[in-house]
Amino acid sequence: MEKLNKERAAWIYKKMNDIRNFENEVHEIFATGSIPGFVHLYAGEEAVAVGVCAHLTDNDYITSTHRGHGHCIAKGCDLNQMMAEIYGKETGLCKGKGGSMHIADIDKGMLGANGMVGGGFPIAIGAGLRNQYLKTKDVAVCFFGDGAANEGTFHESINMASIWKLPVVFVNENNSFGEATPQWYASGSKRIADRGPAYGIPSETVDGKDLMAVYEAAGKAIERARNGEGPTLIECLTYRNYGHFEGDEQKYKASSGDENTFAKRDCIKEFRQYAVDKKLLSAAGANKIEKSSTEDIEHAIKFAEESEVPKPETLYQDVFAD
Amino acid sequence: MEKLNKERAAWIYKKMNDIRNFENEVHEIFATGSIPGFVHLYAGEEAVAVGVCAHLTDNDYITSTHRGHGHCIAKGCDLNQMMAEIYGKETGLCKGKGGSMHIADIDKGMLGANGMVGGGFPIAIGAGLRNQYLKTKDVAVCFFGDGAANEGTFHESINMASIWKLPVVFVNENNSFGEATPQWYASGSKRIADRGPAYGIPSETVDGKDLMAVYEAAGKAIERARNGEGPTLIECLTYRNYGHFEGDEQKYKASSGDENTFAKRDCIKEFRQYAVDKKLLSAAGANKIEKSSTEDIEHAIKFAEESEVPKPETLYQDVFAD
Amino acid sequence: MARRIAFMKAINEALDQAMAKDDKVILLGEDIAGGAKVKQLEKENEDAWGGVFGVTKGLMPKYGRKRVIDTPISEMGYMGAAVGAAATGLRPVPELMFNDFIGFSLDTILAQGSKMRYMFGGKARIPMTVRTTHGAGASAAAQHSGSYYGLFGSIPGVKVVVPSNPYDAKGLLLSAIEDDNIVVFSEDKTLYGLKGEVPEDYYKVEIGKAKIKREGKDLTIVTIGKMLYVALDVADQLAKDGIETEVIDLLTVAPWDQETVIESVKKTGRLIVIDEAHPHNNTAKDIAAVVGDKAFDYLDGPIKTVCAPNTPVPFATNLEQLYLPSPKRVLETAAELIDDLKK
Amino acid sequence: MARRIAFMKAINEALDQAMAKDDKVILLGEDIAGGAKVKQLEKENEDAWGGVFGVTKGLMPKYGRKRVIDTPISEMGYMGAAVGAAATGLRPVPELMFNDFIGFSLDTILAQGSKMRYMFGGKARIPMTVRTTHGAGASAAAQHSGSYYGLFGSIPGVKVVVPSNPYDAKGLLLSAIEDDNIVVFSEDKTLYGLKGEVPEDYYKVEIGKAKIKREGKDLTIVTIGKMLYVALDVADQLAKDGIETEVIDLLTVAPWDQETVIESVKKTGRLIVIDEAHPHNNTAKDIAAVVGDKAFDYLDGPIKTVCAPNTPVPFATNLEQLYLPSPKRVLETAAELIDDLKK
Ligand SMILES: Cc1ncc(C[n+]2csc(CCOP(=O)(O)OP(=O)(O)O)c2C)c(N)n1
Ligand SMILES: Cc1ncc(C[n+]2csc(CCOP(=O)(O)OP(=O)(O)O)c2C)c(N)n1
Ligand SMILES: [Mg+2]
Ligand SMILES: [Mg+2]
Repeated sequence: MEKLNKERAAWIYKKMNDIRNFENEVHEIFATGSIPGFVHLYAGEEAVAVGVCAHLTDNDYITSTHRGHGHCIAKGCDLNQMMAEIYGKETGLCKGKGGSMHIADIDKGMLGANGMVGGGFPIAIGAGLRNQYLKTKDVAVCFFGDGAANEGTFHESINMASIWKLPVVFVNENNSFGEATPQWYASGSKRIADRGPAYGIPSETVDGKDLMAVYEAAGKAIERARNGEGPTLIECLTYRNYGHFEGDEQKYKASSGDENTFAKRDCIKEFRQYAVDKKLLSAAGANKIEKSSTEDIEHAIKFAEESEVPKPETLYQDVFAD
Repeated sequence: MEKLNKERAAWIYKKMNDIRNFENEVHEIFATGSIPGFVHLYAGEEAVAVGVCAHLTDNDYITSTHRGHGHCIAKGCDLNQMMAEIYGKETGLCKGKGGSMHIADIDKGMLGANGMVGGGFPIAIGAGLRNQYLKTKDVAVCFFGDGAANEGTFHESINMASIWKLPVVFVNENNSFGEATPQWYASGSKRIADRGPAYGIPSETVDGKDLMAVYEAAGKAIERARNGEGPTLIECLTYRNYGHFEGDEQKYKASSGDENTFAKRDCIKEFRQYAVDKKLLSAAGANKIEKSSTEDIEHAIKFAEESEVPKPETLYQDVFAD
Repeated sequence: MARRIAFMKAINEALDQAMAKDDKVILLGEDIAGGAKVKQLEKENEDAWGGVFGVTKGLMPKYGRKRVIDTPISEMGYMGAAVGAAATGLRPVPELMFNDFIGFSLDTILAQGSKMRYMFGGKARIPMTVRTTHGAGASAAAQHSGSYYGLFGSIPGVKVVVPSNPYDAKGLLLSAIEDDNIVVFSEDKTLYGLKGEVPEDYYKVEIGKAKIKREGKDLTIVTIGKMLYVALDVADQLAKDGIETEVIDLLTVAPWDQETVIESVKKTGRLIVIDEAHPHNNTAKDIAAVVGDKAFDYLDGPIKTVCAPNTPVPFATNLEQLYLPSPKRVLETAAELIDDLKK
Repeated sequence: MARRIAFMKAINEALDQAMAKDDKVILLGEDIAGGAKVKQLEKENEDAWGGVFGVTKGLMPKYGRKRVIDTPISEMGYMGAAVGAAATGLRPVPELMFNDFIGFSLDTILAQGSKMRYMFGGKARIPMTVRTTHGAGASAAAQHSGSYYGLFGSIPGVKVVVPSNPYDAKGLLLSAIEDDNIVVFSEDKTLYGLKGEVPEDYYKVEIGKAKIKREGKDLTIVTIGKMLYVALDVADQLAKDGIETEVIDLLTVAPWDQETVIESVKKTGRLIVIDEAHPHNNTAKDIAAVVGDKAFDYLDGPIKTVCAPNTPVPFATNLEQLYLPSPKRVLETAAELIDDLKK
């Protein structure tokens, strides 16, 4: 695994800011009513998507979740098209027909946000199988929540990845809640990573607010996968800044104590500090990135707002490939 | 847990013989064409069903599998009605409408063989939930195969049993194969019991050819469950005497080596030896039991053969309860 | 009975009354209470959500977590547990948050719950009501907007009801919970805010009976769920041209009320069925086919269905509106029949 | 083309030829080879089973375990893996041993594979063929005898084919595998031994086209799968009374061939559809409804369907035979139409 260099650090910092800004803006816009449907924001969890995707190329695949904007951005999807998609515009990544929960870009190796909790597991297995069968060195990363870990697809898929030694990395985003249900209620194991041994695969729990912790764990796992050594399970402890979806009162979140202390941590600020300390970023460079990120998101909003809604005839298109 | 006494030992020996005789006869009759459909024989695995059910009353529930005759007999279902059911006769336990794969007797707490591999897990959870909710001391035992352990229902159900501390005992019958697929290929964990920790529940592997090993492990687990201490996972290593279903060539079975040595063990003979040694059974008593078992099965066959097929109008009955 | 309450409140009230009446009734589902084992909520005996739409709000505080059970995200697990609990004497009401999630739990209904009684020679009873939601119109996109009541209705041993208003919602839900069979109670999520008169007492609306919402002699329109409002709108418009439309709210999708529908068609000679489900192998087609068999001699024109197009549900609002059967499309369809009528 | 081979052999040959032609084609399923990691079999490069019915026998020895993949008993897992592999460029052919197991894996088709292309704005292709089995008549009882091709066919984005004979089985399977969409290829397990003429070369039968198996001017009977043989028997019997029956083998259940069916009904004026699926919301009803709309003016009598009764499939052989649509039941139905004809 490569050590983090300046270029990659800048890339990381930009992506983290893009996600945060994107989500904060969507949060605001949703409140105005311009964005329809269900929207699940990734703000607060940036270190996970970015720390993992920092190791991937367009040839690698990821499967995502209903909380998919962060994965999309980290995997390199176009911000303008993403925003337009969430607005339901014809210029959207999915021509406005998918929306927030189905945002996808197969060309970038992004196999889709997924409205079905646990829906991504088997798809990641399929991508891993393809990578192995075609003798590529590409990997498939499966992002999933703590709640998703209780779906049967988790079990079936990790077991298959194990017996076939597939190049799949399972990245759990344990943000303590599945909707309004705490992980400590819903899960028979204290940690999601406790489940790795049930499949004979390596697993570990890392601080998911710490970009470098995620980066290093993911780097090792992805290297193992590329080398044909099989799957890994990484549990990243994190927290979301907003509610489960927009409109959630979040009564289940603690307002003090350990949980709250953890909640208040800002993975972006922490990474900035680290990178500046380690001279991977200059303060000026970091500021510049922050500014360009703000501009990019503003532009994306403008792009989305100025775009047209899909033409009526598109309702009937793209059901079948011919 | 009660120590095994003479009365129980006689009960156990009778049930083991009943299962073996029942299955051996069904094997013969199937070859003649008198029994239609798919038939999966339990012969060879008697120690598991009997060792577990020796601790149960009619108020306890079990869920079973496609290989369900043994569980049925051990749980106290009527041999005549069972045989009639397998023949598809109106006197059958299910009036001839279920057959071998759906043999059931709710009055005896037998919630059905199940044609769906993994179909029994959630049903056992429901029975456990009911036992707990009604503040009974009753348990639910879920029998399942090594192959079934790879279904998502295994995962979802054991997790639920764990978080709710349900009085459910999961009894895995690891006979090394799911159809023609070895457990050592299909499972990412070496042992099924390795999966217990993933749910924070106690689990162990026992010699499933040894009635007493099963009896003791089950006794402990059932006691825990009755005391409100939650679920247990017991893996019983066993082997089936026949093929997956009738008609199977069994090319996947080893003809020598450890597997074959294990295959050749006879759990009934071993238990007889043990019981006679421990003076739980006399040789004469054992012989008498063997004889009465043979007679009972003969009688069951006669009963089944002499019974009528279901009346045509029953086709339309019992779809809905009113 | 002047009290008007919302559709979702009527459902909440039915659950409340069913639970008060029979302590065998338990609810299971994801976040139907919410916040299990969260300290501050435990202290206040509060539910965090009361369901993703708030339909079950307040029931946990009233009946406790032993009866209002938050489940892990394990649809096959808890739906199957409901089957098991029903088979052993409870009267569970599991909630499948969106009917689209049936892909994660179909076996519990298709192969287990619906078949047990038959396979077991009549010994089992499965008194279980699956509450679920269906319907497009909420911008919930392809995986959260489907209408699968017809799919459930195709399974022998399953009853399916789809209420269109608060009154019927409450009464049908109480009937469903008392029923000793699997009943799928499918709620249109876009109707939750709809208000209507609802008696405060415990009452039942019969499963299997359709209701004539408007009488007419020229044309029968049969509707499922909120399609009723499309039909009533169309009927108003047709009335201006002197066409008298009979509008039938199906209410029960399986087994649907052949008698009421066929009697109506015998009178009017013309039928349109509106169903927002995908267009093939759905309830509308089933009705059309049965009418084309049993009332053929009374028909004065082709049997029409107005359904969704054969596409997934699109996200963009304008496309989604186009996707749903609309008064415009029904009027166009009616025009084909009515031209004939005018001749 | 005098070579006659069994239905199952025709399927095996199609798989073999598809794999030989395109190395993106892989097979996945439970024991489609069998005996993975069993020493004595590895040594001999042998498959233990080649599928539970032996349909895929010999393919693993020929193409290896990388292409003929035995899976754990994890239907959601490997069916979803097939979707993922298809979306990323392979051409998987998963086998769902019995279509009844769809309860364990519906999401992969209902919400994932069938909707991806649409949800993703046209970017995805899902070239995947699900082989599965359906049908009563093998005493396999309620959980292994269902006919769910109509359920699959109700899902937008899914094509469904049901061959009735070896020739069409081979040609349709080759078409399905070349198709860039999800195609469910549903095999009647009771037909596996049926022999028929099958060319040795690679050929395709078009998806979406029905075949007229017998021409007639008095009555149209449309059939799905093995119901063809019921219809042909009935046609023979009716011929004795001078009734000329047109028999149409649907072959593709979704999208079914409206043109062929409607043209026939326009000629005969009478229709019976035979479908062994559960009676509600099935393909037979869909056909009846469409005909009742689009060919209404040509109909000389009610539109009839002959399906299974609304019950699970019973185990006892005598009941199972009664369950299946029979020539007797079809003749009785035909009699209703023909009385009319004779007038
Ligand atoms: C199959 C399925 N079940 C339930 C839901 C409803 N649902 C949407 S998100 C969610 C919680 C997911 O929790 P988690 O996996 O922890 O992800 P997070 O939201 O915390 O990122 C639930 C239950 C769904 N969309 N799909
Ligand atoms: C859901 C489902 N998948 C697959 C099958 C086909 N099948 C029947 S038995 C069986 C093997 C089960 O193996 P195991 O659980 O080890 O039980 P055993 O037969 O060894 O007792 C399979 C795959 C099925 N009946 N149901
Ligand atoms: Mg979470
Ligand atoms: Mg086994």
